[in-house]
Amino acid sequence: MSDKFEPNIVAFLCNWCSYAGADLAGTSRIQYPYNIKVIRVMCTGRVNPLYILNALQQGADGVLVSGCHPGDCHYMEGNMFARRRLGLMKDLMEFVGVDPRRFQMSWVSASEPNKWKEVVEKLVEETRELGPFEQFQRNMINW
Amino acid sequence: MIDLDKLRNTAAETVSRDDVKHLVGWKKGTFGYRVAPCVIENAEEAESLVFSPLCAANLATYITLPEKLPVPKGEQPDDRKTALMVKGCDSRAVVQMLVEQGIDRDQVVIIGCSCQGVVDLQKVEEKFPEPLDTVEAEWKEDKIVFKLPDGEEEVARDEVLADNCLICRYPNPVIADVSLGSEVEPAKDGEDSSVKEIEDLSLDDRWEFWEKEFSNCIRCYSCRNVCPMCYCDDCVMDRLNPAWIYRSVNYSENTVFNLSRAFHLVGRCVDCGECERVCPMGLPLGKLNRKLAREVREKYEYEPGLDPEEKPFQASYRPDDQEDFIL
Amino acid sequence: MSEKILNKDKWSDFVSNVASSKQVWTMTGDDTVTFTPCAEAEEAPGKVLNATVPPKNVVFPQTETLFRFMFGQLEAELPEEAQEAVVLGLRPCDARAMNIVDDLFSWDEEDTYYQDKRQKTTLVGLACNEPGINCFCTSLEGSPASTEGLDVIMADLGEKYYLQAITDKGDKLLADVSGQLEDASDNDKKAFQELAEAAEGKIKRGIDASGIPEGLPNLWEHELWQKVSEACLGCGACTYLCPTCHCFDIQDELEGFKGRRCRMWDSCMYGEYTLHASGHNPRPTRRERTRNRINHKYNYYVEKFDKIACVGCGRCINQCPVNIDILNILSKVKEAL
Amino acid sequence: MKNNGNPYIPHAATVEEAWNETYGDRCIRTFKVVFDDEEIRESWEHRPGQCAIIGILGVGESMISISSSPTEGKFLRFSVMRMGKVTKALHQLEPGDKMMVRGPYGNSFPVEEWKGKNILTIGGGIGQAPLRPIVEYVKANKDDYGDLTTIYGSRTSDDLCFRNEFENMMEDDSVSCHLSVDVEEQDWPHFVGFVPTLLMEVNPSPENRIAITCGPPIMIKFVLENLKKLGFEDEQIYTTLENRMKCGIGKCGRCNAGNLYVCKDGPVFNYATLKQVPEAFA
Repeated sequence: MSDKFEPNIVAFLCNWCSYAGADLAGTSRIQYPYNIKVIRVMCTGRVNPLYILNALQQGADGVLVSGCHPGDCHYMEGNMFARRRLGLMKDLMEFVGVDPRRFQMSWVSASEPNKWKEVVEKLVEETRELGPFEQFQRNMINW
Repeated sequence: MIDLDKLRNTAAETVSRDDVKHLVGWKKGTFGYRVAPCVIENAEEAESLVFSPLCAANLATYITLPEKLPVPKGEQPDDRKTALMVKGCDSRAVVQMLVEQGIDRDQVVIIGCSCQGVVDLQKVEEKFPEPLDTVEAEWKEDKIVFKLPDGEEEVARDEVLADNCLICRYPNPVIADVSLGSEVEPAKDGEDSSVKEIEDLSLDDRWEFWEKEFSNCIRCYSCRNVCPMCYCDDCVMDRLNPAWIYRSVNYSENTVFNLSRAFHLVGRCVDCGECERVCPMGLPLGKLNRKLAREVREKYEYEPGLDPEEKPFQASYRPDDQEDFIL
Repeated sequence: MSEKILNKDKWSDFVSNVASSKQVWTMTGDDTVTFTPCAEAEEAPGKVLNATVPPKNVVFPQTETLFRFMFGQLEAELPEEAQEAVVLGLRPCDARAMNIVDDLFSWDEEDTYYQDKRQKTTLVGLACNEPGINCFCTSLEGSPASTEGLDVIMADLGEKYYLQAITDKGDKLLADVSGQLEDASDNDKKAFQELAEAAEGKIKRGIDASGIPEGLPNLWEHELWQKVSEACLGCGACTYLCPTCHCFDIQDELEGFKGRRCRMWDSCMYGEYTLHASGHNPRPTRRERTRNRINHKYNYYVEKFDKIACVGCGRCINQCPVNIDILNILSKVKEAL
Repeated sequence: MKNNGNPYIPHAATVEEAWNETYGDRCIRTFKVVFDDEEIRESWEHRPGQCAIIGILGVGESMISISSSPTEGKFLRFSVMRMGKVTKALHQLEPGDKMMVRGPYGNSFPVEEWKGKNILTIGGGIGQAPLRPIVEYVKANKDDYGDLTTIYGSRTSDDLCFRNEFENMMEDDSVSCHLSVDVEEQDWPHFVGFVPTLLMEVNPSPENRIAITCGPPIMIKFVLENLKKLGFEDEQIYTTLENRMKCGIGKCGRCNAGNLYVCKDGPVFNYATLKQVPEAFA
């Protein structure tokens, strides 16, 4: 095992686009880092900012929310709400002192496995550079 | 300035209407600078109502606070209206509740009082230690007069006003069935400089500042229970199955509680300053809300609680919303 | 019992001397003052009337691990034993409160966590020379210089402290740090007593609590409860900051496969406190909860332990966001008796 | 692991048998549980009416009345209705799984005092679980007590608990057993109607008889009225209170109904004491 820090990244992927894109990346044998742990949601509009905080609390070093490009949303406007809501979540976390690269958002459609590979590699690289997340993780509380 | 008799008569008339159940107003507290929210049911009790720079409580929370008990069989639910007195920021809270259909318009009778800013008790206590007997206070142009036991004291408004009142943009009620008091012009500079100070800190210094504050939090939930915008029946923070946050009190759970609560107020908080006033541990919660409110104002040109027909902020979007952070 | 004098300039090495063998808790923080463990304390206590959070969190922490376990296994691993602690500068009312709460935690079955910490904690109290505007300890058999529950009582005589040991634990503590202490003279003791009487005279608020414990049960359906509780927000401030409030909740927490069962403060003013899993709630509104809070302190506790579970520290009056004043409630109760 | 005086440490116990009494969303499942630790199994004794706190480490614990009488053997029986987080987890336990048990807590039915008296139990729905130990105890010590009458009802016949035990109690003539369902059902041979009306049907004489009732609050309200109509004195009527309980040893302060601590002074209460406490029936 390489002694480099292997970050732990939780990704909320929208079922119709990004999850399909990631799946296509898999079926077309595109190699991308394994640090990413995918949670399938029906739409990025469904992702509650509490999930992001909870993921970081339980050991994630980075969180990604990826969904359909504007206009492609299966539910018409789910990604639009997500864009507005999670954009402000990023500002709030930055205001409190959490590095903005810890939580990223991306548009990856079902036919963009390469973009998915780039996004994941960029994310893993940045999180590896940031090191483990040690600001409000549960396992740092001494019981 | 609002003269008290006009206020009391309006209140007495409103509460004696047969379609009004009770009226929520402010009355003299039991000691020192305190003013307590009170619920009056008949005209005589209206005599005890006051309106002064000490009336900091946002009474909009009392529309949704009373628990709705199951109606015994055969009885009709009492759906008479709730009348309440609102300052500028309180009225915006009522409007925001209407925007979100948390309440409906014919459920409330609103008496608007234009407000020249309420005082921050800590700032006042530094100047004049709180006496035991109740103190009356009044606005006088740009000064506030305190009738202390050993004589009257005048002090400049800006020295004792609460932080959010110093930058108040809407001192006059935006919605009211009856409005009292003359027009008050809003503060010149509507931005909170302390938010800027925190933003200029480095990332680690910011976290160090907030970690210390969040570690002080004892999770008594005063901020949530006082907030007019927090009117959910069962709050996600109290859930056990799944327990999004645990009940144990440490800086990890406190951080997620305070961040989530701040986030639940994005595009909803009317900056009435109550959460900061009631926190027994003195957490600067208003800074979180004002930072987000400024982002919403600048990036999305949206201000909550101004027009009841407006769509809620988090339930609407614009095609050209900002998306530079998206890969 | 030994009576000593400690000059204020020797305060910090008195603290570090005590801290060498025991964990020292003193009042720290500038705008919100709480009791926290600290190795050394620069300035002497007494500039702040009382801590926002009472020193009950020394012996009954807000969150306390009962035991740890691995998820899916049955072994319960107990937390480490508490260490010897000294609380420096707490007020006599908070010490009386601990005395009152001790009875409950040793009622019938010992609460081993509380007793372990309680026996290992020495309380060094600082008599109040300037009581607050909402203090009413004298109406409940307390006083600004009461020694009940304390091991050592300190009095601020201007540029020096007069220390008087009350229990053997206190005597032993003073013996351990006799380096900085000199023997107290008689006029020191007299000065202490004068200060005590003077402070007692400065208490302005109060209530004649006689007749309240017996009279409360027949005020059950009285409309005063609705009147006093209609402004209540149902938050936990008054109970978390009350030195005699002891209610707690037990929850399990998991972090990966590591788990722990812990208890944390709870408040009878919350709706979920008595909510049954079926949705039924015997105390559905804030009226019942306020009535229960007052009845618990002034009636139920008196019936079970013959002590009013209130020491008149005034925190619930000072910290209530909507100015619900327990003395106002009690005076209404007295009128309605 | 002995708990060396620490009252909060639960003991491991294995589920020997587990079966569903009723099905549906608020189903009731009964567990027969035996302590793993030899010494605890021997040293454990509980009296009918007491409760225990059962739970699963990592999920939580809740106070459930022990529904087996000490005379039945070295095991404990619990009937749990599926309501919240802990009971949902308990309902997934199969024979061989483990649960954590601590107790026994609370007072018990005053069986000594009732010697020589006739016993009448009136249960509704899950309310029969706390009454089952006293029924089994009286059946085991038949000669110490007078006659035993059990009245039990539920909404429908599928909500009936301990169906087989009631069946063979029907045949056993030393017990006069009466069952009821609220609504008419085809091939239901017994009484149809609410438990309080069945009580008036059975019309037990208050002569030297103790009545114990447990069930939903609405049923208890009418049962108490009917018992008064039948001439029962307050001292003759007992019931168990089911408030939310956490510690079980009178420290956490949440189970009080008025000045009574349900986990220490109860859960079994005499109606005479309960009458003075208005919050008891809140």
